[in-house]
Amino acid sequence: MDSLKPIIESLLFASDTPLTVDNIRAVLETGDRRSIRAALESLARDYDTQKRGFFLSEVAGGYQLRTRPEYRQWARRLKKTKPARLSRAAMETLAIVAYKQPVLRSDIEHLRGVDCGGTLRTLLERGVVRVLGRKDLPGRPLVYGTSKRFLEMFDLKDLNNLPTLKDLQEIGEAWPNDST
Amino acid sequence: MDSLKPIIESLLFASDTPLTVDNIRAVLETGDRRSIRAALESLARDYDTQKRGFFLSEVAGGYQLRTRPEYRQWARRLKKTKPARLSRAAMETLAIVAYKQPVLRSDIEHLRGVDCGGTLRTLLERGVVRVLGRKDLPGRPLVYGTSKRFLEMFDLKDLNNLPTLKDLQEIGEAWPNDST
Amino acid sequence: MEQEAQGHAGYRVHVEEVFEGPMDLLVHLVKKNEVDLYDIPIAVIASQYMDYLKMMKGLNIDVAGDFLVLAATLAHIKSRMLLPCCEEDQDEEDPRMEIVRPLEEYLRLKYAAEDLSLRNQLDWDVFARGAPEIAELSEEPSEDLVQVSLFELIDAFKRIVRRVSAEEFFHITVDTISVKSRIGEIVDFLEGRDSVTFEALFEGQVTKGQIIVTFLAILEMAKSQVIRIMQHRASGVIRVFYG
Repeated sequence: MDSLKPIIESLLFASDTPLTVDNIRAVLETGDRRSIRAALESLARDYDTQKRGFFLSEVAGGYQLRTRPEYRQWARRLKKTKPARLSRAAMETLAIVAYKQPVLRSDIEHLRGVDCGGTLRTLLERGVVRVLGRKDLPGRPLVYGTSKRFLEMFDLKDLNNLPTLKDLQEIGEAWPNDST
Repeated sequence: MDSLKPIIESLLFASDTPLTVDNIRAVLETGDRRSIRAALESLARDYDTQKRGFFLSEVAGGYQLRTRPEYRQWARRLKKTKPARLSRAAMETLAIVAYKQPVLRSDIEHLRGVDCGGTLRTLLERGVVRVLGRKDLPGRPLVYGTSKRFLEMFDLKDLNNLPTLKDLQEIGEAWPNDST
Repeated sequence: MEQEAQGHAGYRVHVEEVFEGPMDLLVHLVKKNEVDLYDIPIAVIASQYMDYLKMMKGLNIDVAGDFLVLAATLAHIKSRMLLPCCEEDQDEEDPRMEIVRPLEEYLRLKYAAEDLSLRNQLDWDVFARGAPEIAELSEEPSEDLVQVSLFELIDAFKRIVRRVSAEEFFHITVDTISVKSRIGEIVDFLEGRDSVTFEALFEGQVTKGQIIVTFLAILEMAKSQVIRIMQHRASGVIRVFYG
């Protein structure tokens, strides 16, 4: 296990996508799931207690090293990231796709009360939404769902990890921000 | 300096290229050269004494995190087990086969305007394209189509689920010289 | 925004910048009036909604048809509320439910969208490693796995369409793709057999559409000489030969 840790760390470090326990097992050939998991947990603890610049994120069914959110301003400056965040309209459309998938464009538009062609296209281009197939209805409309990229982008372990939709009575007075 | 270390580590982690002390200074805006250098030295020591999977390498006048040479073999194997990506040329050829099948190599080359022998061979080897038969033309040219593997790759139930130009138009894609 | 619009004659604002849509405006009104979502004073809200529409028109904001549809719905609910028909022991539900239910659903998803945007977003709040030392590490990529998204495929296709005239593509419709799909299935069926009877290709094809598609697929395959169709002189059996 002592030798496993740096090896697994080097794999996480070298990978540009999240690694599953099975990915790691395939590379190591030996190594049971349990000790891989233990090594991962131990690494995650190290990063936290030693206050490293990155942490181990459990995302999209796997594990990935990511810079700590508290250093976002520095990392952003380094990467010269433009605020390519999704617009509020795109976020709403994405939330509907995430929670209601498999979903038709017409369902989304019915819910939002506005045309969603533009925002859907943006989401498809960004790779967070994908075409799942077609529905057996007149016109054979496309059915949409979220992609793995969606999980990666929003730091979600899997779709079950989406917070449950809130009960409005519980929220009471707290209104979501509107555009005014 | 204590807070400088993780910040600099996060920058080194997020950067694709070696960072010079001046690069780091530019991002941090404050921070004198000496304390940046001290933090870098301290990080380098940490990686060595804690036997991390990576180390701080001084390259091309800058600093870069790299996989430790003794673990490179694992990282290399990881790359091998990872799915390869299709080149742009291969994607275009595949798109033509998908949408125009059954199709001849000469048709594909007519559309792409370049020789497609190489990309077609790659696609055949990867099993996403297959030979459907031969056409009774001089030279009995091969007729190509997509395979089951193609459907699996794109998570499609069947070819009917492949989005058409019309679908894309509906979500607001601007098509040049549209006639569909 | 009001002063701005008045300051510039002919200044046009898209309504999206003000309210994303009619539901957004409705949420804003319910919130502004601090009323209970389940007991909306429909007359007040409807009249304020109309005031907003008027104001937006006055400011030269393009008011989309969606806004007018909701205005009509509100007016309709208002009129139904005025009818004295449904007093006590009503079997009929509160007419306001027509608007409350979608509003509720919309709000729940709005909250969800907010929650999502508060998460640590990749390439904004957190950053992963790119493909480090790639030249050094990638010797030969794995042969059997390929990872691409459907959208990348479509993008590739789009690039070609941009270069080539559209006439080349006009026949790509759902129908022809069904035929293509069926061709693939027929090839699957024919693989490993020299020939099958014509009828065998229609087995399991029950609907009229399926039969037509199968027939078109056979014609297309014969045309491109993937198959040959022969009839036995004596028995009259039609056989399809592969390759």
